[in-house]
Amino acid sequence: MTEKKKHKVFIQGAITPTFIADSIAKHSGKTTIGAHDIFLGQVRNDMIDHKTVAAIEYSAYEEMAENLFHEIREAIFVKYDIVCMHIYHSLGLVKTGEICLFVFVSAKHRKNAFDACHDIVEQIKAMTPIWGKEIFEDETHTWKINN
Amino acid sequence: MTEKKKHKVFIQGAITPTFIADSIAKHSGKTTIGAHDIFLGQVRNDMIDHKTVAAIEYSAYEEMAENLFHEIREAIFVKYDIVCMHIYHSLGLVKTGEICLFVFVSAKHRKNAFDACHDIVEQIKAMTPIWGKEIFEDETHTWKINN
Amino acid sequence: MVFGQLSEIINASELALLAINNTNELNKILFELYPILEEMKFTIAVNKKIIHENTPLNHKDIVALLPPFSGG
Amino acid sequence: MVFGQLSEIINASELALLAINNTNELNKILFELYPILEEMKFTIAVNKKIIHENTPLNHKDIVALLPPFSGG
Repeated sequence: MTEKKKHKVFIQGAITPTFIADSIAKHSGKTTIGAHDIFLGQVRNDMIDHKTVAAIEYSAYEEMAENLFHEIREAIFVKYDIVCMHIYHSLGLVKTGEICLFVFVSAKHRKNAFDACHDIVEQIKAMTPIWGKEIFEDETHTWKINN
Repeated sequence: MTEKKKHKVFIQGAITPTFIADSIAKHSGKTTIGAHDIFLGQVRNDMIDHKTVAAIEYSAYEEMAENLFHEIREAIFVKYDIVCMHIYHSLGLVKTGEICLFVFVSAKHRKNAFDACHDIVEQIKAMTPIWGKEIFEDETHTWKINN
Repeated sequence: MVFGQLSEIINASELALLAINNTNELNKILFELYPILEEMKFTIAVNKKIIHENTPLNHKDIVALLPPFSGG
Repeated sequence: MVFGQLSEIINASELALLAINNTNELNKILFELYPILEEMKFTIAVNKKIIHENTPLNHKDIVALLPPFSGG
């Protein structure tokens, strides 16, 4: 099963728990689903050179990122037996403790949900043109580096 | 970091999206967290011998299960570098499309969150004395078998 | 204590059996009372711990018959 | 188009450079204009595809300089 249309991924600001709850609730009608795996990225108050991160400001090469999200999606449906998947990523300012990434994979059985979700998160981190500017409490900044 | 006190795991009936949202929101103050992995088990409308599952009624050997949840928890904190973890499992009737299991693991980095969450789910399925009675639409039933 | 599908066969969630010395003896008596149990998979827990070999039983021990788990 | 920390160095999110034939030539001009770029990691995308070797450029191609990604 593949879904061909492009889905909206970028959300302005933080992803709220209510938004996540609504996404979960929408799946109660899909009764072939037995397992969901949800990954959430949360902004940490990392200490860098004695300064504490207060927020991350995300920017992206949006058109290119959207193409890549679409390619990731198509490949995941080929590789894993899943029912549906959703990716949401913040743009703009997300404060420490707030959520900036929400990956949601649903499958009949848990193994496909786990494996596909993990795979998607790694691909997002490695392949998509998104940048996080870490804003310190004193309003200076540095550029985030993914590991 | 270990948390010694026993946590309440069993919930009467389905686990609601609102309950999940509240659990997520409670973690916004824990700013060392960078990654959450959430597993949700949802009741499927499986077809068994031409009859469709309408609900699962869960029962458990509660005192023994609670001891085991506590042991699983202690071992997970030793094995993985995580900040916190929560397990919730339904008792009683959960209809198809509703959620019966909620495992929530938070860590500084994603790998520990993913690995610990997956490990916990497998241990719950294999080790804890919980039984699901699959109720068909015609009110007959069979006993669920985990794979 | 008896759980899951076993409680349907035994038709009770608790069973009073007197003067049983160990879990092998318990199995023997259960199989006599409920021959169908011989065809079923179950494990025995004594005081909330699953036992893997013959285990002595005392008057106050809590014994549970556990069919295959199906949580989650 | 220029993104992330590179847009701070170049001090713009778009850059107009005329008559460049290929991406090797582009790199050479960029390093002359902004010597610090030689010390920075970045990849080049032409028409939203990352290129891995020298690529011819036409007038209408959209070229983007991408510093290391840090989404998620």
